[in-house]
Amino acid sequence: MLTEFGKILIFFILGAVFVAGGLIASWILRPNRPYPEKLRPYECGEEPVGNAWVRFNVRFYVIALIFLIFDVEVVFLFPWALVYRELGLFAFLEMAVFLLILIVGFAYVWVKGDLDWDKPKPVIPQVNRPIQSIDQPVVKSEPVTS
Amino acid sequence: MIESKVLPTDYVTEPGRIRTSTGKTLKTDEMIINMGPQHPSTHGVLRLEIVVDGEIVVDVIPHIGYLHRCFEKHAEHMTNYQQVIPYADRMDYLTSMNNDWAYSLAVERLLKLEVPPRVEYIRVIMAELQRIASHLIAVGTFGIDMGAFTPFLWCFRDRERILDLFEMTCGARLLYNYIWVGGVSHDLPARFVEKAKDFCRYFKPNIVELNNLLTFNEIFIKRTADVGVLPKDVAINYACSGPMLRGSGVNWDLRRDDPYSIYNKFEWEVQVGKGEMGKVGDVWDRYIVKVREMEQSVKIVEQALASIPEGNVQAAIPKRIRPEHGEAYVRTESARGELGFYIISDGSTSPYRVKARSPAFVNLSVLPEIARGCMIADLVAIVGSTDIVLGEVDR
Amino acid sequence: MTPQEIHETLKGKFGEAAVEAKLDALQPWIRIPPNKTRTIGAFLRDDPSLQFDFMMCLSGVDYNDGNLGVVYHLFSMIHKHKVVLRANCPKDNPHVQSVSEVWGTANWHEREAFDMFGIQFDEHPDLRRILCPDDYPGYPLRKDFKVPEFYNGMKVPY
Amino acid sequence: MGLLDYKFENSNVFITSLENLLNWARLSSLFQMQFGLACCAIEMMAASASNFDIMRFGVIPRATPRQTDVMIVAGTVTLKMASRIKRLYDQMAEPRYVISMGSCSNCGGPYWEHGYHVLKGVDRVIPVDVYVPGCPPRPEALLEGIMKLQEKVRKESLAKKKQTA
Repeated sequence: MLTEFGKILIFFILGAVFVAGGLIASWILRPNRPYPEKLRPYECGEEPVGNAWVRFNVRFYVIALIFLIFDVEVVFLFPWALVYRELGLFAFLEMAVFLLILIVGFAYVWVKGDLDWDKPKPVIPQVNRPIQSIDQPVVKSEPVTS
Repeated sequence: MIESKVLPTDYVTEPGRIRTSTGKTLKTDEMIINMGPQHPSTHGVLRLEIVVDGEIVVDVIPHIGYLHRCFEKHAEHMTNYQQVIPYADRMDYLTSMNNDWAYSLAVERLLKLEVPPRVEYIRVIMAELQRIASHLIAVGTFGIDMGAFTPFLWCFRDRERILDLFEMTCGARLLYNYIWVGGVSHDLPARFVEKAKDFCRYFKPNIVELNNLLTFNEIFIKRTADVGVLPKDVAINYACSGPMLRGSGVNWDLRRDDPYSIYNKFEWEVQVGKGEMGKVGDVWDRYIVKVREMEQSVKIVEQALASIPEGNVQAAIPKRIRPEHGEAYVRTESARGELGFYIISDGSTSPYRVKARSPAFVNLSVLPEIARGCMIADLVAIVGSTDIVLGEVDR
Repeated sequence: MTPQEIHETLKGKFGEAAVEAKLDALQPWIRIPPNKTRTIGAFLRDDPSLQFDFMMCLSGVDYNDGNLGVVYHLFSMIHKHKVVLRANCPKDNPHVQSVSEVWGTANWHEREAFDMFGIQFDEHPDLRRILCPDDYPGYPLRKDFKVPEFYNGMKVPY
Repeated sequence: MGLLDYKFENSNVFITSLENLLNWARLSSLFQMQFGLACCAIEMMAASASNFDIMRFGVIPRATPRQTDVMIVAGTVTLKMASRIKRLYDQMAEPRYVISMGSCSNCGGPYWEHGYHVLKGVDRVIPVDVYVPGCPPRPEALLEGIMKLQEKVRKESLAKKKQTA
């Protein structure tokens, strides 16, 4: 007699076998002729410059943390939604308080500016020239806009 | 806004700091990315060494020379002035008619030679058709740079019609060797004028169709407006020319302002960027100047076809051209801008020195100025809008 | 302004010896000393009556009589007149003052002249070879240039 | 039922050999490395545009050498570019093929005599399978070059290559 969890176990086993089988079959069949030039990282045909272990900007880690918090929040919502009809108004208020706290956190993060990403900061070039320009009188080109 | 530098700048963690090829050492969180010779969006073998801070381009160092085919050395070794023309063809392989014309004009200036009127008309027709074909490629590949594949197919479909016209007259699709010193290699075939008129009638609505598809597309405008702004006086200081200069609002076109041949006989207007979608001189302006120039070129071709005279197509020149001692610099308006030839002759039949001033080489030299502080995706748009052809940049 | 008047103003500003001209040629040119090109260029660009703000072309030339030359073709967008300047320098020690501060386009043109002829441009921001690879032997466009037999293990001549 | 008893009129997908199957799969999906050098690249673009559609043959441009099977060297190979082409060829995955398009990459083309910076033929740097003549070759010539390559791939064998003397 197969319990519910037995079915899940078979599901996992089949998944693992399917994936491992594919990988092993291709590992056996495909030609494999590595040599140093082929394994060098591809950089548009050029000699690779610098190493890939560059220290990333902090904003990537901050965004990851923010995502983690709101992802966990959503995980709590799923079981709540299933049993919401039986529990009635009490569950609704309970969850409202929970969401409210997180929205305050979200507002804090928004105001602090951790969410706005990298905006281009174009630098408009200028020519250092006492007098110039083609048909108007001496006009400096527009000031550098942010 | 998160300051991109958490640590003080002189606090070095890694042992070896990377240096760019111009010797500048990088700050700790900057990276060098090679938009190298093999890259879908560099329109040929151009290598851009980009110093990047996150997504923002801090500095661009172009490396060219991957297609340096020694044009000037070949020109000095040719035993006859006519033999340089196939090499001038291959210099800017998208506008070979304009290249041949510029070179022939320079040699004719040295010889103080007048060409018969029919040749002038044929040359204008061929050069303007070639300008349309070159702009079609520029617009088509610029569409691919922005991610739109359909304009590429449409533009190449229209361009094939022009190539059929060229193939009818000179037998070749891309590099023609048709405009010689002193005239053209042979006369137009019988039904060329009629077929060219058909093309003009066929092509006009296509430009409107292209505009509806790409030019006023919301995504396209958001990707190209206010990007890579080139102010007027920087464009002049860097001697940019063609759609690059006109896109920055300078009303300057060699066909009208430094006149050569018979352009003054036709009426057409010079298209100038007016900053409709963003600042004057941004990528969208350079793009729209190219599209509107195609309409003007169709207008010129129609007027030239209507009033083409009869006559022979070869001026009376000796077999071996021998201009007297002297030098001349002549410039013409090719599709990318001011294409000039500076020829020094020492009285023999082979040129002493030929310097080709190619517009793409000069327009590309302004790239580090206008690409500072933009995003990497914008850099693709800026390189696409400068419309460079590497055969001409590297000569 | 005709080349004759331009020559007069230059003579007035920089003295007789510095500036001699050949005005009867097809395109008249003015010879300037190689170590004063930037000062003359800045004057030509910023003088209200001249305003040569557009440098059409800068080309290196090997005159094959022992000296190299740099030819400047300048144009004024405002007054619509042209001038041709020449600066000669000896072949064994070719030094010319760089004009890349005056005209931005001169930066790459000078790098190309250095690459092809070996003309050293003083005060140039970064004088590297632009067309040939950095370790390419010799300066290709000189008249006495010998094509190398091998380069990086690849046979060059056919 | 005697299925294997000469029932099929001609060979079909059931009784084909593994080699034919593999070769057929490889030749009908030759991914091309997307890079062009000079004028031949414009003819290659015209070949991949709507009039001469190269994608009918399964030749799809891919940006990185890791996912490509055929490298079409379209244009003049200069000495500065030669080392890069060698590196790109090395970084391609086996089995890989090279089509040398245009007389410049075949033998130096019009630059054979005075080209001090031109490599006289890409086969001095990488092995070439198919040469497409022309300067620039017409798109139809490139299509024929691809068909020639497909015939070559069709005849490949998985057995150990006999060591030619």
